[in-house]
Amino acid sequence: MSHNVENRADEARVPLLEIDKVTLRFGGVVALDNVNFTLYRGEILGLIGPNGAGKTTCFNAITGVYKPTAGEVRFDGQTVTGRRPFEINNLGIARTFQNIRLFPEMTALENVIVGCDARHKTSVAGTLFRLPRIKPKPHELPVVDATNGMVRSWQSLRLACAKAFGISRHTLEERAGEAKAMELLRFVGIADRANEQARNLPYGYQRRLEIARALATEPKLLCLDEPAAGFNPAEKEELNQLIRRIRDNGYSVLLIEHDMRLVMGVTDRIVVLEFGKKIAEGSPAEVRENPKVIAAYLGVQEDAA
Amino acid sequence: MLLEIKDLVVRYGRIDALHGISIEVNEGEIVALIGANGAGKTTTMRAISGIRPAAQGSIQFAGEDITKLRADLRVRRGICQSPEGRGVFPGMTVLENLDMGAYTRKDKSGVAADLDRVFGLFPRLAERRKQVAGTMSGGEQQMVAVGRALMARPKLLLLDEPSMGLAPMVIQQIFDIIVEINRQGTTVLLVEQNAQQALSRAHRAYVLETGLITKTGTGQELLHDPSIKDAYLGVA
Amino acid sequence: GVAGCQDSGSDNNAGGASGECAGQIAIMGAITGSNSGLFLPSVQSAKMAIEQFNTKENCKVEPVEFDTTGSPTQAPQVAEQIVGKPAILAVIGGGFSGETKATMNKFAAGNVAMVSPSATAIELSEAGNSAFHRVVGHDGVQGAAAAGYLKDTLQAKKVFIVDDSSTYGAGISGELKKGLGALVAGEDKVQEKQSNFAATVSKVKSAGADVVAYAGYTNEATPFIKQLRSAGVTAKFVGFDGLYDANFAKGGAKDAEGAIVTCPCLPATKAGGTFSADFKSKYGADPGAYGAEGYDAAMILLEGIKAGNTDRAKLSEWVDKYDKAGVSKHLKFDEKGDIDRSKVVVWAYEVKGGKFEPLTDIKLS
Amino acid sequence: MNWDELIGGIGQHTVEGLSKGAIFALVALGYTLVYGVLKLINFAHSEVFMIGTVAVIGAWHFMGVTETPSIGMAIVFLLVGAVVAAGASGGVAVLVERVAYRRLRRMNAPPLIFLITAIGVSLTLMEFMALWGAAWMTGKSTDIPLRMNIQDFPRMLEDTTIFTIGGVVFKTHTLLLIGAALLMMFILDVFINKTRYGRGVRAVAQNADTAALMGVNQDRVIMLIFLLGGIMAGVAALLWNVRYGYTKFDVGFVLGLKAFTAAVLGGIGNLRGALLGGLLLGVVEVYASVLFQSRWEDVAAFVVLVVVLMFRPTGLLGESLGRARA
Amino acid sequence: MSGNHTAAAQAAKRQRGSIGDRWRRLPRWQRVLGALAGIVFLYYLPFLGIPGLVYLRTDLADQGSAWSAVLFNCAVYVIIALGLNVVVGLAGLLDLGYVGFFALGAYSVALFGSTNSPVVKALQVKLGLPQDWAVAWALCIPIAIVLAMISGVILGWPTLRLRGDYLAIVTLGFGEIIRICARNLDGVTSGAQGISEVPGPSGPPAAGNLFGIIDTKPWYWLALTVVLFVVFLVRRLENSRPGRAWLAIREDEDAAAVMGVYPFKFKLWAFAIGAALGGVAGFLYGSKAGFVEPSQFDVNLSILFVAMVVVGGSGNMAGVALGAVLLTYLPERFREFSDYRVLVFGMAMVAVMVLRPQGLIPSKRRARELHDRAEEAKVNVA
Ligand SMILES: Nc1ncnc2c1ncn2[C@@H]1O[C@H](COP(=O)(O)OP(=O)(O)OP(=O)(O)O)[C@@H](O)[C@H]1O
Ligand SMILES: Nc1ncnc2c1ncn2[C@@H]1O[C@H](COP(=O)(O)OP(=O)(O)OP(=O)(O)O)[C@@H](O)[C@H]1O
Ligand SMILES: CC(C)C[C@H](N)C(=O)O
Ligand SMILES: [Mg+2]
Ligand SMILES: [Mg+2]
Repeated sequence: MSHNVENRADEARVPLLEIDKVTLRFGGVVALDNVNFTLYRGEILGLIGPNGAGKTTCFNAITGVYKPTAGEVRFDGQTVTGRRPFEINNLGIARTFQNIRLFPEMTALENVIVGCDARHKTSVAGTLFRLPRIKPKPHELPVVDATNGMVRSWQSLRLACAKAFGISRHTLEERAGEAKAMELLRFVGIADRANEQARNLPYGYQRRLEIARALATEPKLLCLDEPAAGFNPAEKEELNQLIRRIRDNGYSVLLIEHDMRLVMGVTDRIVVLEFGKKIAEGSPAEVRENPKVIAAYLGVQEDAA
Repeated sequence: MLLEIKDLVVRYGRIDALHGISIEVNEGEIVALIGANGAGKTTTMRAISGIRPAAQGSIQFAGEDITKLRADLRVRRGICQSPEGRGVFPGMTVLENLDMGAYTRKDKSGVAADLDRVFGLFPRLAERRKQVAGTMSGGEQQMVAVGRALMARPKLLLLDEPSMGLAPMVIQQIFDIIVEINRQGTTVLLVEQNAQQALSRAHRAYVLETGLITKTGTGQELLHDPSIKDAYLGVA
Repeated sequence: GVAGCQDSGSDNNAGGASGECAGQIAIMGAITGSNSGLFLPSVQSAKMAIEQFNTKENCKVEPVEFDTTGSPTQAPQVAEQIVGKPAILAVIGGGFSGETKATMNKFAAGNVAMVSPSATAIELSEAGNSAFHRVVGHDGVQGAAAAGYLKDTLQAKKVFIVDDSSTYGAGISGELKKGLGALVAGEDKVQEKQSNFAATVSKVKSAGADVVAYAGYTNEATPFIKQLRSAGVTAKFVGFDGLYDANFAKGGAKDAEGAIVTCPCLPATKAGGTFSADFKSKYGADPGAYGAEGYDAAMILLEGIKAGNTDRAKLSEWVDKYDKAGVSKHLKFDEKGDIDRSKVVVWAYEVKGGKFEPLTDIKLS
Repeated sequence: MNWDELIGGIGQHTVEGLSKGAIFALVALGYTLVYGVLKLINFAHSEVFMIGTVAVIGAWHFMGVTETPSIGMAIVFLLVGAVVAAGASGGVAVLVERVAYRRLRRMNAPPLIFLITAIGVSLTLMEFMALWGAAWMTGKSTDIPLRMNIQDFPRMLEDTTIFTIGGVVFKTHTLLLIGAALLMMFILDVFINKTRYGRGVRAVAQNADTAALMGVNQDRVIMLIFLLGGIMAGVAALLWNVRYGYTKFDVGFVLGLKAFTAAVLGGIGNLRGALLGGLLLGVVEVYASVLFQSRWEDVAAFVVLVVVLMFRPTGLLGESLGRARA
Repeated sequence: MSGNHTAAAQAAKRQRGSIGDRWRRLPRWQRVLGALAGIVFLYYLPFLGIPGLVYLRTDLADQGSAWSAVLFNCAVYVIIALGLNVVVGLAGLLDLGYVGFFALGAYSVALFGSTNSPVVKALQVKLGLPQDWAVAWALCIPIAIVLAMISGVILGWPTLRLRGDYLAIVTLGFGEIIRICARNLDGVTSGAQGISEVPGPSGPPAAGNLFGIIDTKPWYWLALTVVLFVVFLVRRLENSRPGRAWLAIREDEDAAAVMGVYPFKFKLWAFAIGAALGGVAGFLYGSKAGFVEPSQFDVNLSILFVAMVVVGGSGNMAGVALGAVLLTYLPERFREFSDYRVLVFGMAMVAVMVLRPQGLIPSKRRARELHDRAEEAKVNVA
């Protein structure tokens, strides 16, 4: 992974995502009511609350699926509100979905390459006419290694062409994208089924594939919407590890999750919503003890006890 | 015996998702089916309710062979499923969704009573009865799905991960409801990732691993089985 | 034929050794399609002419029918087919103006003479096309004649003109307008395949017209007249040769009763020779629109072939120079391919009892 | 542009437009029903309508309808016509589903495949009617060129003025057309929205698998919607004959396009939308042909469609089926 | 349903591999040689006289159509199908108004290239040019492409936000609007009368032209060359960033947008490329026909175009090309059925779709898609 963060503590108080008095109404339903919170760089922030509290809506407001009725979302100093989803992605926010939304007919690898494409530049015209040409770096040149004479001379010809005219950006990006996608699949641990169609993967693999695809867009912030739904405890533990690794690679994470063991175990701070309003915010320990949160959400914890 | 599955094989294309499993569910029981992602739990449920054909093996329900029976006719025999991923009717209101659960029922007064019961269980649904189900939150949709299955008053209720996406408090509630309706006479076959909860409520349970039943026993037995503990309950 | 196995190249001579009275004549037009009722009489007459001629003169001329369904869209392809067949020496057709216009150039380039029994649009002969000839008068004559008839005989005060935007319809409505001048109370342009004329009907009503003139073909005219009548419009309905079609007279049920239709074509009984009787005995009915003209078109070509003009170029020349009386009129083409204006006939017909009754010859000098 | 004419006769033009749109609306209902459930543009629906129009004429022919019958007889003829047309159209619609769509449905084929199949069915039906069907149904010989208008039958109802409000004349045909469209729409709406069967239909439309899990028989529901769509088309066919007095093997084609446009305009899948879209389209077309020339009416119709969709991307009333959310 | 049976059969089939698979497994040089041989054969086709294959010719019967003219038509429709395939097959946008672009292409060469066109006449008067002046044929090519692309963008701009079938009907309307305007704007297009004297590469139609009327072989070769060039270009789009973006949009537009794909931009590109190819095809068609007239461009043709793409196998170039060729060629070859042609055509369309819904030569992906969907849909039948 390319991001490299030496000292998280220094960065910890730099705000990355600011939700500023965001309100979102659907007709009579107030899904978000004047919500404020901040996510700091390098942090894993949990977003919890009862069903229908407005968590997913909050994600939708951040990623441009819905436009807030009032208030503003800022990311990295820039206003996000009003931008379209792909622009927001370009700013550096990626997400996964509560109901998995992969490209079901594409292979796992292709799904991730689509993510990589977000950072690529070849346009349609560039693809058609293979322009612009770029002087390749040595490792990007075609290799000549076959023993068969005819094949060999063919390859030499290609090498000569590449040296003389350069290689199209299209080709370079294609190669880079594929390599990076493969690496990401390995990172989330599903490289063994890279060439299988997304739809045929088991649920858990699909969830991880969604994460890989989101990471491929090189976000600064990764938003995960109930990534552990449908996982058994052992799998949740793996996910816990994965999220930590993601953070250690320099991403910030915003996590919606109903599994308290996971949330309490992995997040740095937690924001609690109820009926669209923020009712609490603080470290996991603080939130766990907060009577309002217990009343509204946690109830009497059986397994946490 | 209410439900008897023998050597069931189900395929997706060339891939066998189930390699010949046998499951029995007795009248009045809660039976849990647990297993890792992709083990074939959902596939089993779909085969029982008839939206996935059985390639081999047989399914008997209340003494009748239903292996080749159409899905909607199985509902009429008394099997109702709350599907994985909720499957609400997105354009219908909450109320209409619940009514759909009672599609095959003729007893109007009974339906009305059951509707009140569901609204009692999930007050959020009562508040939002006129909201279009597709715009409900994930957890709210899950409530709709479970509520709808309850509306059918089936002999055999199939629940595929009913707790998915629900807040901790509501999960407690769901399991209480399961026990409660079981007590009222409904047989339940339950698929759950929340193995702890499921096993502690179930009379019996099966463990499914990559398309095969690898263990079976009472809920309590499995709950304390060390290998199960490792694989499915997580180290507390 | 086996000849086709080789490339259908540009040699025009494969049609049979010159001198022998044989060859193929194409008949191109709406053999099927909604308006085929307008063209079929010509086809039948032409085929009859060829048959008679073959027995009488011991020739082996063969008619080959090519169907355009009357659509200018399909016609160019059909024309290519014809031009690509060396055995075909000339064409009878096209039946309608639109398809004729769409194909003229191809025939000219292939040096295939066209003798149309019925394509009447003025512009066809104005285009300076060498292939095109017609044995009827053009719409300039018909339009003027119709205008005269409206003014003088029908004493029209307010004429509402509707056309179907086709080459033919737009052309003749323009001529009529010219002829009527201030008598035009309003106009509307409809389109082919239209079935609902509510708006046109209400325009006619509010214009208070006493005559409605429709320039177009049967297919749209019948629903139009029905809707006019059922909306209570009693104005006289006048159409042109595009409605001189049995399907209009009888299809309009009672609604078409009393409608006037003009046509630069003869009533069957007025045709020369034994044509009319022959037709009746062969097909069991009077020849309809342009029957006599179809016969004439065929005869011009047949006589040319008999005279030894068995290639396209020679037959073309023959047609250009032709000068002889036919069953419909005296046939001689000017350099544009038109019949001499003085020889042209225009008749008015009235629908009576589901049939056309000839009224008078209305051509003005 | 002829504003005076338009403004001057606005009431009358509106009534004309409504009666023109009534037929669009009835046919549009068939598109919308099938689309709503199967996400399929049933292009063959226009031919279902066409066959209805021929069937009416056939029925009248065999009943030996006389020229301008008495009002009592006319009503009998109309009712019989309605039954025959509804039967023929409904039957053909169901047949089409059986023969052409069912196998594809079982394979869960994507909509585009259905579309092409539908076009094939449409061509087949049209040609069949042109070659033999129409002749057979109306007792004619196949020798006459059947690609022409079939119109030699008596006018069933005189179009007389029934009443006049503020200078706007309401005539028999107008009232019959608009009334019938509203009535059929009302019945259908109640059926779909208020009855148990209707709920089954909507359930299949939104989630076929889950519907089966609730005990809905999908095949029967689909047959039902084709049948209902066909019946609506049959009624439209009868009205068409009363109003326009002719038919032809391809009357369905243009009308079908218009009706489909109407369905989309109102929000496809939405029954009330189909009615609204149909009526609106009729009115727009009449206004446009008064304002410009009749030959511009289609352009006006499509321009209105584009403008409406730009502001309301799912039609005037929206689709009745909400999409699942993120 | 005998899942057992089919699964086994399917597995066996995959083992052997389809012709396409075997082709792909060949060494590269063999594939290059094979392709070259194929291309040479295509250029040779107008002379086709090989025993056995001769029966492919359409000019054997009396009313048969000129063979090279049919070949030319096939080539033009292949261009159309390739263009529409970008829109429908790759980007998944149902365009029922494709004939509009075809018409624009044809009208560009007619309006600017023909001395008969009102536009040229007006220009002559305005600029004081001689009576026989018109825009050169070669210059009309860029005009056609640019006009078509612009109109593609104009059509796409307001409407590409629409989903699926809404787009279908709007594009259908667009096609109709183009046709009706061409017919009604008498002063610009000479309306229903059409425009004659449309030029070809060697000038307006006349007897001695190389690109003439009787010998249409050069026309075919020209069109074939364009086809090959188009194939070369479009192939580059398939497995590339735009190709993936289109596929992603097709599958889940919202998710694609959140992943950084700008759906609107890519859809617009698909439209523009499709439009340009439609324009080129129309251009060729118009110049060969020598006469352009509005009713040549009605809705039926749009529908036929879509049928070509789907019947052949949407998403796969070989498939759509085959679809285009068959749908153009068969009706010509079987002219002797005259009256029953359309009937047979319609029934064949239904039969092909019902029996082989993935198309004749489906793209691998589409075939798999359908297979999966079919699997999913399998339900026990009592
Ligand atoms: N489009 C909409 N129209 C109407 N109401 C909506 C819409 N979208 C969301 N809502 C309502 O807004 C509230 C918040 O929904 P949201 O999906 O954000 O909840 P959530 O916190 O993610 O819940 P869960 O944990 O169940 O996923 C819910 O009550 C929901 O019904
Ligand atoms: N539509 C499909 N096509 C192909 N393979 C499928 C399909 N659906 C499921 N499978 C495969 O079948 C196997 C069993 O899947 P199933 O959904 O029954 O698992 P599960 O036990 O319910 O898992 P989860 O806990 O993730 O829901 C998996 O390997 C999965 O990849
Ligand atoms: C057969 C005729 C009615 C044809 C008509 N005169 C035309 O020019 O199109
Ligand atoms: Mg949520
Ligand atoms: Mg599952």
